[in-house]
Amino acid sequence: MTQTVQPAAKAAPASQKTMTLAAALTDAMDLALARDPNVILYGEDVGVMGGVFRITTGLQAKYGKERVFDSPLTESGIVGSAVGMAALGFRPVVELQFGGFLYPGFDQMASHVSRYRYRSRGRWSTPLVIRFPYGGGVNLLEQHHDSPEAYLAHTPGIKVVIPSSPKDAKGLLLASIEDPDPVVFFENIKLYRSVKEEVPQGYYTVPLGQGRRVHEGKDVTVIAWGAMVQTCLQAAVAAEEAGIGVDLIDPRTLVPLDLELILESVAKTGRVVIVHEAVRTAGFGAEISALIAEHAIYHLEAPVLRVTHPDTMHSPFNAINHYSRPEPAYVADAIRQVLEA
Amino acid sequence: MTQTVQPAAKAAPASQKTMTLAAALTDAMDLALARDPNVILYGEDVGVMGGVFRITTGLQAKYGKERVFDSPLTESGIVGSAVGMAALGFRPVVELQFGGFLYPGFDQMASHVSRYRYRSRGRWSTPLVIRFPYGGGVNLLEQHHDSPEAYLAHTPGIKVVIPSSPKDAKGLLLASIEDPDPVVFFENIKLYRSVKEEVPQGYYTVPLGQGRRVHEGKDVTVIAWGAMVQTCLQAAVAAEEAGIGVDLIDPRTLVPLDLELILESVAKTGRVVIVHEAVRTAGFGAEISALIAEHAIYHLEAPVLRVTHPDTMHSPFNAINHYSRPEPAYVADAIRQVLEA
Amino acid sequence: MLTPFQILAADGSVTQPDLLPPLDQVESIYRKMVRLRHFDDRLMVLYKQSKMGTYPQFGGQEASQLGATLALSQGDYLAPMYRNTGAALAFGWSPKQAILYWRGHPAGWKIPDELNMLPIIIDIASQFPHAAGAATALKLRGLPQVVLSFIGEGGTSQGDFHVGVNWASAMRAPAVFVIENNGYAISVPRALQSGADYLFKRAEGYGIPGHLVDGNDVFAVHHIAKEAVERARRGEGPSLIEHLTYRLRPHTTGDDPKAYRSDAETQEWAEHRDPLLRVRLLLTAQGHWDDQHEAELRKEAEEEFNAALAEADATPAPDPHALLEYAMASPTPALRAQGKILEQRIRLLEAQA
Amino acid sequence: MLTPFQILAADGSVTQPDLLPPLDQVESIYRKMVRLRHFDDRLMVLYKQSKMGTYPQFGGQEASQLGATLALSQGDYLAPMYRNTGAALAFGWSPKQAILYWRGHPAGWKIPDELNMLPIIIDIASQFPHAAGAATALKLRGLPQVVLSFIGEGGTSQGDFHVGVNWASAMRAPAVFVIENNGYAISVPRALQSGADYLFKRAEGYGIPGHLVDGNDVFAVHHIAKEAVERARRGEGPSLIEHLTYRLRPHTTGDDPKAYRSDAETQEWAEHRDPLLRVRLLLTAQGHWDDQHEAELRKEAEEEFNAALAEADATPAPDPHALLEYAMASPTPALRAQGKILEQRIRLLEAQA
Ligand SMILES: Cc1ncc(C[n+]2csc(CCOP(=O)(O)OP(=O)(O)O)c2C)c(N)n1
Ligand SMILES: Cc1ncc(C[n+]2csc(CCOP(=O)(O)OP(=O)(O)O)c2C)c(N)n1
Ligand SMILES: [Mg+2]
Ligand SMILES: [Mg+2]
Repeated sequence: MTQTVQPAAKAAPASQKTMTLAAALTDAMDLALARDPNVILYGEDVGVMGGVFRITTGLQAKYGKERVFDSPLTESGIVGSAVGMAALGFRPVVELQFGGFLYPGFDQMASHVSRYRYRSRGRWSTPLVIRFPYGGGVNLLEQHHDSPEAYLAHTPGIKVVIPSSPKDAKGLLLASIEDPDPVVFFENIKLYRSVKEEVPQGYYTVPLGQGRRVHEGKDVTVIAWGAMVQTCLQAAVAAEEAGIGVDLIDPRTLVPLDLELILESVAKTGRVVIVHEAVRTAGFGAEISALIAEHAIYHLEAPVLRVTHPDTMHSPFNAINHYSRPEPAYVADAIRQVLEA
Repeated sequence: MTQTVQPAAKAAPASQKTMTLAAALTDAMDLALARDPNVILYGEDVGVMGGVFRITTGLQAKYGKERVFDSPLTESGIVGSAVGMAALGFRPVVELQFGGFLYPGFDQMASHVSRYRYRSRGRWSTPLVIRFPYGGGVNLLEQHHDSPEAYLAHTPGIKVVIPSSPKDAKGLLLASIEDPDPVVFFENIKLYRSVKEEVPQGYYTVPLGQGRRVHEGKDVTVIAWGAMVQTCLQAAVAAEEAGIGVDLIDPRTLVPLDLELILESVAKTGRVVIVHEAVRTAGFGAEISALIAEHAIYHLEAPVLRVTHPDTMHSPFNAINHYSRPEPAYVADAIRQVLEA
Repeated sequence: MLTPFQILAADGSVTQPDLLPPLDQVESIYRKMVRLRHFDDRLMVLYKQSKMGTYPQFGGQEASQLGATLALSQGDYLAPMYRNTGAALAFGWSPKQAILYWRGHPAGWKIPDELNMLPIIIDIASQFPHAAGAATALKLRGLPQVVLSFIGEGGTSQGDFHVGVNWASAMRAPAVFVIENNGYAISVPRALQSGADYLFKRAEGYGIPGHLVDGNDVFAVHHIAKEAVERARRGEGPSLIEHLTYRLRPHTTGDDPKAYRSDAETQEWAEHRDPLLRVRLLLTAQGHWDDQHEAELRKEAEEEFNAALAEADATPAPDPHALLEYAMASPTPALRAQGKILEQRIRLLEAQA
Repeated sequence: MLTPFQILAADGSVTQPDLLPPLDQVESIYRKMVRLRHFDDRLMVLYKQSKMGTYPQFGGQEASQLGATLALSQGDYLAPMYRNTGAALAFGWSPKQAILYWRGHPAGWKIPDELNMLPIIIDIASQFPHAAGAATALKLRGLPQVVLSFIGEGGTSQGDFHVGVNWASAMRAPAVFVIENNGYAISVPRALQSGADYLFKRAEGYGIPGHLVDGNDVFAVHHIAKEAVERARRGEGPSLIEHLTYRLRPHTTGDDPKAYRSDAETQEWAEHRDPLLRVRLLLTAQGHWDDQHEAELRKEAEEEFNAALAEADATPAPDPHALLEYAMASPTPALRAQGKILEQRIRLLEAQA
């Protein structure tokens, strides 16, 4: 089920446009709102202001206050109300202002968004999307840099999507909005405007559950998502110059996970480094490592290493946070270690 | 740092008493209240009624309403107020009624209990204990059977303790109350009154971070905590009769984790089965597997298997939940698989 | 002490005669109450016979739940909590389904397509944001329906109580929030939940109407709920209603209330303030009811329950495959792999048996 | 429209002369306000020079934060949120520390031992349960101190607003909760947060006193806060106070308010309702103040700030080891292993440089 060529990539180059990840997301929501009257957008500041990162800019003006609106300041309300909205047939696409503010809405996420369908035996379902900016490296305040993907991957009943490029971001967001299950959609703050690429115009989806090989190599498998894909790509390019082939895999969605692509790569390389900016212990890196230890143990030729944030809160000490957040040099060092092992 | 003989085990047998896990916990809190005037107990129904599982029975009568009291019905309040209580020098030992109701207090747990010390650079700390019953197999209502240990292990700054026997329960609870860091203390519902053993009387602690070898064997390492220790012990005993030696390790505390004991066992057996009643994906089993893949890869002779709850909510369908919750037969089957691999 | 809104006093006297419905309606409501009481008591009996799971009885709160729910019209929404089996039955949930639900049978958990009942919520207060969201959706769609949701007085200490009511108030959404103040949150008395004397007073802080009602007076409850429902339907936003009532039964089938409340207190409510009693007194005083009627009604209720129970008993035992069903609308590969593990587990236990 | 409690009107006239403090106290308070304003504005300048991190200005809310905080006595507790740098400075936090804090320097995050200031909370509303807990602890210990905590009007929509106030009300704990209603939660106007006309009205739903105060009148703010603090100190429980105020500055240094509010509105507040202006007008009208005084005071404030800034600038750059410090009082083996990784990372980046 792995495919590295995306459906939209088939489109003629004329229909492409250079876009930031931020712009690609706005474009996706614009298309979704135009396409499906049941799609509505709400959250803190998403209306008049277009969100603190301006991802919903212009959408209220275009689609009206009934479809794009500011809500009271409550994550539990935003997430919890979406459950009720979905019951009435809406497809709410709600924004939390930062991933670090997911927690006041965590009960609604873990106990309700994820369980409503199961609990009602299909009478009600929750095809909704919860989007938020997350991740470090941008010098904001405390709690603005959390990477809570493991909490969500451990919460059954929801899907977890984390794009690393504008093209993926647009296609994955449209797929998430279409998806019959609730999706938590991670938007890396640092990537919002730092990466640009040709993005197909018009409507297309990137299927959930298909990873992407970002860089091809035969010596080491490196697995990363979100902003860490860029970090690892730098390490991979440097390694290539040194004659080391890095197979860089971006799963793009953690739930569902493209295990096939990962195992195929591990079978080839026998060496694995997993990189995430979330806290180390019980992070999603552990799950990937465990899956490899379960399914590819006989291929492994070296310890499976994780390059992660340490087990502390993401510090507000922005000047030194690059010692906590993985840098290309740390990834390169881990690659060296698995090769020398 | 591993020790399988506990400090208290040195005491004379005369000072032992047969106790359930529930009684051992009550005993521990009684001793802690008597010993340290800063220890206070509160939560929903813990006062007059002594908690829904009667673990705080008699303590309000003995220590008064100022030290053992019923609180308003709010997990966010119970957990959040404990942060403020601790700032004033109390050592709150608070009860949440069930692990499945942790989530309304999750923001206070993940953003504050765990970070207050770091955030204030030691000016305030949070030496508090949050206890709750958790786990399946007892036919209660929905959400009463969740096993949220992975969420907490992924939350830096807090310790995670899960006893599997009365003796451990008492010593670990006293160690948790003494501990300078916040501790989340898991009490398995099914174990409350189903296991009895000789428990030393009087005050003793079982240090956090020391696992226990529950059953010795040289063929397979089985790692389990809470009620799963009993489940795996049954499988281990059965395996022994069939000539298979199971090294059953109960880490007792997930954070800190006794990795040494686990690695020592894996070095001996080369085969590992990890068992938990929490949801599979990104459960704490993944972390243990990842640690083994990092530190003991060359010892492994078979895939590392996990026997877990599937990725669904713990269902309210009690009559069939034993297909979700690990049974000795499933553990036995996994043992067979890793031996045949 | 404020005087709660009342139409029919505990002794069967009518305090607001102009608001009392005609006698045939009174009788019809009484019949419903008796059926509810019978259902509730029978589940306790079944529990004692180990034929029922843990069940939170509503006995004593029939007026509160029935009176409010009857204010709804076809197509309206109910967002119930665990105590609301009475409301759910009044709303049209079948006794057979309710029995299966509390037995933990998947068939009972399937909410019928024609019933706009949101799932019963155990996680206290979290139904309020759902109700607020559903009400907001109704408003956005321009639909005439409303959402009714209940909470216990203990639940009003939770964040989500506030979040839900305030959200609906901000959105002027068609929701009616009812606090069933039955005096206790398991063992914890009302006074420990808040410094407020009355919880309906929270309404002003949301800019919405608040009402204090004798929750054991089914007519008072119904009258005020109807007002609130109509208001919501007119697009004037939510209301917050406090029902003063009492849980005559244990918290759940597993609870022993002696640990936290006096027999005298319970007896006082049971003998003098039972919500059924006052209606029967009224009907009797009006010459509309006698022991014979009562005996017949009880027999009817019993027979109906027995029929539902027989149906529930005849339902095949749950199939383990139900455990993974509905987990995801489009299951992940991991979940599909777990489906294979489930098959294997079924085989393993079969082999053992 | 209710009339908020006021002593000094926006035009400098005194509406309740008997409640106005003596002129020397008025002057002393004015001096503090000017210092706060100077601090706040300088941080914006530093930000523009890339010498400051993201900083949430409090400019316009000096009366609200100073007036309330000055009601506290030695040993009392402050539970601030991100907007409360003004309150923290009034409480005794040093400007040097505040600068370091907003620069994300670990030295700024270290709360001094002698200051009973709980950490500044970014996670909106979650400081209220902490404040409620600390207040409960004070009560249990029989101590005379009180806890003061602030929240924005946007924050009142959060569950933890309710949880905290209600907890303190249930415990009759010595806490004072202040809502700084500055009209906006970033871009979202007050009206979208709740159907309530005034948020102080929530008080009745907790059975505690509620007050509506002109938040730009430092004397009114101080008077009411003092009342609430004394009440709490007497063991009579918490209060809820709403300050009507306005954020003259952007939400944070990174925000552009033009996106969501009119210049005219801001100008109106800046020119006619600035909390500093009315005190200056009063002092001037009383012949107690002139341009010369003002110029000297501003110079003083500038010099003081410059001294603090120089000290902050002289603080050595943060040591990466601070990243793991204080993570745990008794670090786990995993954390210790991560300490080794940190050492390795330091070496790797050094080698790169
Ligand atoms: C979030 C959450 N916390 C705790 C519980 C456990 N619990 C079940 S019922 C109950 C008391 C509820 O009291 P109240 O809200 O007054 O409703 P009542 O049961 O009296 O109808 C508690 C604490 C729960 N179900 N959900
Ligand atoms: C739990 C949480 N959600 C979202 C945010 C992001 N955020 C920061 S400030 C703000 C608006 C706050 O408005 P208000 O409470 O009125 O305080 P003000 O900033 O006006 O002082 C928001 C939504 C946050 N800090 N915490
Ligand atoms: Mg109650
Ligand atoms: Mg504001």
